[in-house]
Amino acid sequence: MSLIFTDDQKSLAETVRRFVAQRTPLPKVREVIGGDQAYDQEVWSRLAGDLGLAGLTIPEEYGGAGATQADLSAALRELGAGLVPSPLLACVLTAGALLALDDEEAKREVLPRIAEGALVGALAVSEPGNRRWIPAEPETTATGSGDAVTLSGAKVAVLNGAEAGVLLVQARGPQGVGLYLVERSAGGLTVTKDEVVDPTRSSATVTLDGAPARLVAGDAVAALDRVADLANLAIASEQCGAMLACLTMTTEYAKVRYAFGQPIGAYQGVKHKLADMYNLWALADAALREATRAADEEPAKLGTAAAAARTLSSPGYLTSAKETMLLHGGIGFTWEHDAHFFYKNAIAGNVLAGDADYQQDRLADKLGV
Amino acid sequence: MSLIFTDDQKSLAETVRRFVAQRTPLPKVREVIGGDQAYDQEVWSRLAGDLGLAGLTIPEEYGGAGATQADLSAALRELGAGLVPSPLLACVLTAGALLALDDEEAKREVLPRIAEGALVGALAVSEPGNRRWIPAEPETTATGSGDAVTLSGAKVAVLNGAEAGVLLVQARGPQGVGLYLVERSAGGLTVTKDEVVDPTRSSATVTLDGAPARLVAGDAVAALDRVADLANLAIASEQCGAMLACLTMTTEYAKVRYAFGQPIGAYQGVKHKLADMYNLWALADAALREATRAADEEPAKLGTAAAAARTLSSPGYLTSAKETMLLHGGIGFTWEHDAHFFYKNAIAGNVLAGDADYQQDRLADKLGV
Amino acid sequence: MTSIDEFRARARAWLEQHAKPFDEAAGYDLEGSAVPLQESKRFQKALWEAGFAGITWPKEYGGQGLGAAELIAFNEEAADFDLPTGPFTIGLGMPGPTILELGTEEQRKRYLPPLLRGDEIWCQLFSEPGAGSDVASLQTTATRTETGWLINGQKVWTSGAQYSDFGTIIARTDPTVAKHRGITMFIVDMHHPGVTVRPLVVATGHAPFNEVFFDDVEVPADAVVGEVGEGWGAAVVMLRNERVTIGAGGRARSNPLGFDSLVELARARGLETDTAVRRRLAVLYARESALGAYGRVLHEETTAGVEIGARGSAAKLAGAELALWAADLAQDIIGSDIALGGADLERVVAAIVAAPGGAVAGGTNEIQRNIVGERVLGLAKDPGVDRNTPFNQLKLSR
Amino acid sequence: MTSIDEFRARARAWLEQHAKPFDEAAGYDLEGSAVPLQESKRFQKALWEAGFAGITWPKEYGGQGLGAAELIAFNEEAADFDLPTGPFTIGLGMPGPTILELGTEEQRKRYLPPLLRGDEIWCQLFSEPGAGSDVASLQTTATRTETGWLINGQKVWTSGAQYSDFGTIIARTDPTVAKHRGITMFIVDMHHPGVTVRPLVVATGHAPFNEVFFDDVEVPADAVVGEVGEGWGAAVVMLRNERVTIGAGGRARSNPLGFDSLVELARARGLETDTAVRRRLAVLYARESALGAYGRVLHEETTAGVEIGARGSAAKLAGAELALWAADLAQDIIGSDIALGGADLERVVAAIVAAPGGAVAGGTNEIQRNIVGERVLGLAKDPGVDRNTPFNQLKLSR
Repeated sequence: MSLIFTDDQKSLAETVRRFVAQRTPLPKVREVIGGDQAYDQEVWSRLAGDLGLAGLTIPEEYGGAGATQADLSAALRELGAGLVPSPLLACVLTAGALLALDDEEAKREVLPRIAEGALVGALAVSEPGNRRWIPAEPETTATGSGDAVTLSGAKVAVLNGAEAGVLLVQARGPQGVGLYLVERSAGGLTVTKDEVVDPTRSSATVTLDGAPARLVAGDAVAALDRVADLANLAIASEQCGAMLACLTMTTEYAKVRYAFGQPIGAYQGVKHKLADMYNLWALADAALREATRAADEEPAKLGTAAAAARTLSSPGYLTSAKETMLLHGGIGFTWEHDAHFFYKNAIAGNVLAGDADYQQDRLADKLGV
Repeated sequence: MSLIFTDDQKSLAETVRRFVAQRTPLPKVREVIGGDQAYDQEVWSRLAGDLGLAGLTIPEEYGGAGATQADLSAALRELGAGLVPSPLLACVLTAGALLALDDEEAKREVLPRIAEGALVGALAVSEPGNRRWIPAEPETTATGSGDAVTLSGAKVAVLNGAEAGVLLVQARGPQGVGLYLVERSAGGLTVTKDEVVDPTRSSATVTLDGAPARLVAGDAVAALDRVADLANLAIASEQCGAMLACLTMTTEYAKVRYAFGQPIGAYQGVKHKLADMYNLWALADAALREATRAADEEPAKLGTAAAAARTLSSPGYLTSAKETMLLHGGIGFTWEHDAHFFYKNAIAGNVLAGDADYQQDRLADKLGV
Repeated sequence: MTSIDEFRARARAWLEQHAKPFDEAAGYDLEGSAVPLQESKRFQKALWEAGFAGITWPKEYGGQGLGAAELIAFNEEAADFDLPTGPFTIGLGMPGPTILELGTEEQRKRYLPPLLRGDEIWCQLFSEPGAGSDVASLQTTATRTETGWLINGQKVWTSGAQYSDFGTIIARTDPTVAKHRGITMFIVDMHHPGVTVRPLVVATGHAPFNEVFFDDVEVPADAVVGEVGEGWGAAVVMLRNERVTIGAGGRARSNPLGFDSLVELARARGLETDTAVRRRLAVLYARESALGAYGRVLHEETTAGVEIGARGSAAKLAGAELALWAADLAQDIIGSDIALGGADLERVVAAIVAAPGGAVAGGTNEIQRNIVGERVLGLAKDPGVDRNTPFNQLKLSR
Repeated sequence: MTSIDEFRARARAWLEQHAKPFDEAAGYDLEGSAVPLQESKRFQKALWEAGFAGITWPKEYGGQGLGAAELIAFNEEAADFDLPTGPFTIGLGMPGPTILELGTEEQRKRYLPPLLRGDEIWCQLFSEPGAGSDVASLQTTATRTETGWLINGQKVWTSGAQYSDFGTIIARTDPTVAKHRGITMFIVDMHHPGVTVRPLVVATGHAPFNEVFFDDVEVPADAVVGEVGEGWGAAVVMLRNERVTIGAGGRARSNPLGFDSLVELARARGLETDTAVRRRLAVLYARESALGAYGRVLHEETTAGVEIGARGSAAKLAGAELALWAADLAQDIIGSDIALGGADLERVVAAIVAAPGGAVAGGTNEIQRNIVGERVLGLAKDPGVDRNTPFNQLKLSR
């Protein structure tokens, strides 16, 4: 496998791109995020079902398509470029965690429903007052055993927690740190939607007060490490797509906006910033390609490569989104213009599933520095 | 007192500038640093004596001119702009330490000789393997008492250590950390000139093996804190001068060098970098003015203000010197061009009397963060 | 006691009696609407009655006829108070001085006293949607009528238009000459029925500015400020004042991205002992205090009669860059909580979102760098710019 | 086993027998003089005899007549070895391919085989003191004589001029037409008595380049490469090859400012546990490996028949920026010892001093940004540049 897209990937990307342009272009996204819902349910049904994205990387035996991470990445780039609100990332992480665990029953029960888009899964790991995305020592506790396990504690920044039908919760039990399935309907579970900076993502605060739960068998620490890699792949994919959207939007503007009798892109002050934006994108994009290649072909290198891609994509996108606002001048600062949605998405995306310090520390760990 | 130069300061600066242009312009500096000597002895005699710089801020009672830190700063800017090799900085720090101590006899013995340019003093504080400029707990030890004190240990990066007639050495004695005078001729003292990156400064490694020394009475910790402030003032002054020299040199080049039928300064790629260099200089310069104002008028604010000035001047100069090389293109990379001397001076100056971490930690301490 | 010291003491005493001390906790007000307009007008009137409005303006136009030293003394004392004079800032800083300098005797007598007395509020109408950095490429027209002029077009980024009584507007009066030469400045009555003001919502969700539409707005012949066709010169004076105003600042205690605020933020998150954060806070302090010192240097030079030229642009640029840099630091201090709009973070997050807008307002960083490069350093102008092309042959934004 | 795999295995076997494994500790050689010239020539000849020189070049000119796949396979295997072929890099990468593409049949037959066989060394002579980024404003002249041309002028930044047998030079043959149109490329005999080569000492104190002076150097009429007046087109092809060569790289193990080197430096100073240093090293790894991946993406696209256009400039720019960034990190890791030239620091300090020079070589960052902006993103060209002005009416550097 190579670093450049296969024909299948090109075709998948083109399909998603067309779908986004037709069904959820930015004016439509504005409407959705201006309303009560975290995302357009019909758009999600089509993405999950018709386009098969919810189950793309879930193995066929669990109802998915068994496609590669590079395939998923190609699709996520397009969703990122369109700032499409959807619970796909939450589902990818939840399914990825389950797949990395050893609980056949749980997999058979949950994965096919995620794959068909009927169920949204959410991963609940972060805790209040702890800056690490995945706490090494969670304060949420699991007590009891067998069918009588209950969880107590609090989880924050739970992506799509309010829309999820099932939560996968990290907690400390009698046997150490484990991952637990909690149904949305469980007693003692309170989910409160957060006020967020980036309206294209929904996040929730979750409190568990003796909520019934079920331990998922398997090595939770290893599964969460895998989840961190998958999060890096997925977020870097969305961000590479969004960076390219920012670059394209700003380049187009620089061609048609005139100042002092020249298109502003003729001035090196603008031209050179766009060249730098190009490089931010090109290098993050190349690192992402290397990471998806590793995921599918050389798993031992995935952790490093995915962390490296994310280490570039998040700050690169933040810079690109900021420059998009700046290079659009006053117009880019108006609510009417889309630039601020990208900027807010970049601000929130920069800390999604681990902030820059977290990512860099993790990359240094993986590099053995 | 205000932030802008007084007529006296302008006149002093003009005198030094003229002296530098006539007696030690850059082609002359090249000759000197290509030879064996750390500096041109005659130039130093003139600077110290005729221009009175060695004793400028030494009180009149000790043979100096009793001028202000702002006066000294005005002169140092010109020497920095000309990359003039001299032991002035070493003398300023040694004299500043003595003045902050309470040893009248030592002051009367050493200061007048420094003030007249007859004696070079050097401050020996840093130790091998310790990243801090002034170690909190020096490993150099002082033993004995009264007239029979001896020092043992090693000191590194001793500015003008090889040219000094007297060393002021930080050591741990029976009563705690103290500053000790050691004559250059003392037995057990070995001074080895370092190979340096910046040929305009001379530095030495000093070993003391039972070298006779004399404790200077007074609070050494407070005196060294004062020295750190004076070092920041002096180095920031030299660096502001050098930054302005880099800016001026590069601006002139951008006016006369043509590419594609235009002077390169007409292109925003060059123009905007020069504007940024202007701002690096203007802000460091303003911070330095505030610091010399504080030194002479509001001593309680000196520590913060001097550290703030240095926190800007060192990285600002490093960036400016690097841009000077870059904006001159290939020519700026040749040995024949002066740009690399500024760059090397900036590299070494960035860590002189404390590297960036040291400066920022110290500023944070002073700010009570 | 010198007369300056006496003046300062009198100002201090008056302020202590009539003004609120500066309230750090209250923070700043994105919409500028915290104080009722009537309260602002009342306060401005009291200020004038006490002899502290128009300190350097001539007495015959309602000013105090004093010098720069008194003005500086007053401003220094006033920095410790929270004066509700926001709605008058533009009028007193931009249209006012321009009318004083270029206006007719009638204009000065008619407009300056009510401005100083707090009776009438002013705005300025320069920017247009198609003319941002290149203000002089404006497309709003003023065509001659029998009795005066008819103004048509659209302005944007107008602060205070919603409550202003008058505005200074620049409009194109001759499209057949080079763009800088065909512009005229007018005084326009903002209550004219052809004037429509719409709030302009920005990235933060607030509406601190307006769009203003002019639809056959008549102004009389004596509404021209300066000469017909000489409006650009008047506008340049105003813009220079604006840049100095925006560029000043330094350690504003109410700045949510300032040193004090970010230290507090770091402490609240237990990061005051984090080495890297401490170091960046130290650098923030250094940059912020240097910007303040730079402003004071320019101020002292002005007082000493040294031309500061275009160095106000350097300060404006430095301030914009600092805000963007501080916004990055703030994000790193906040960490993952930045995604959530916690109440304690609201002001900081709003400031982070607004930082790019702040960098653009009053001229983009690129424009400021051009000004510094050309007017401070004397570098050649950008090649190929269209200073001499007749306006109606210019290439404009599509 | 495919024929490619077979070729690869044969190459590997040959290299293992004849070449030294890459020695990380030895580092790199600023003057390129570590290996005697005769040893380089001997090795190049052996390489050719074994069938690994000119892999993609036609057999009639001494090449192997194989495809890109074989070339890639060989280069991948060769990366693990330290081939002493430095003096041939330029000839094989720039003049060689240009002669292959544009040369006459006689030129190809005369010059290409001895180059491949290691008998003759080549340099390229483009840059001039007054023509850096704007190479086409060159002032070296070639004037017609009865039998050919007479070359006069000065070139600079010429690697290997001191030991080259031939060079490709571009010179102005018609000053009355626009600058790009009056240039011709020639093959010049570097042993001509009118050619003077002087080493050019740079900031590090080394002399990796030369200045070359041409004083009435005669070349025959058949020394023209391509057509008279078409030299610029030939030069553009060469420069594009140069940028791709310079821009490649990524994680070169011998790079003193690379990740491996700086990790070692940090460990030697006990900073491997310093949080801030670890984070910056992680970022260095990410940037360095991304640059390597970007090079592989461009390479794969080329192989797949996708035009990479000017994206080599993006890689060159990224490499230059990374080196400058890594130089800052290296300085911070070293701390105050940077001022002293300790033996363990010599290579790193030399690389820090050389970093700005590296950024400029092969085109400044500004030029690369222009290329990326215009040719990759399609932005408008700089206004006012002088593409059509006759050379002798141009404004040149004083």
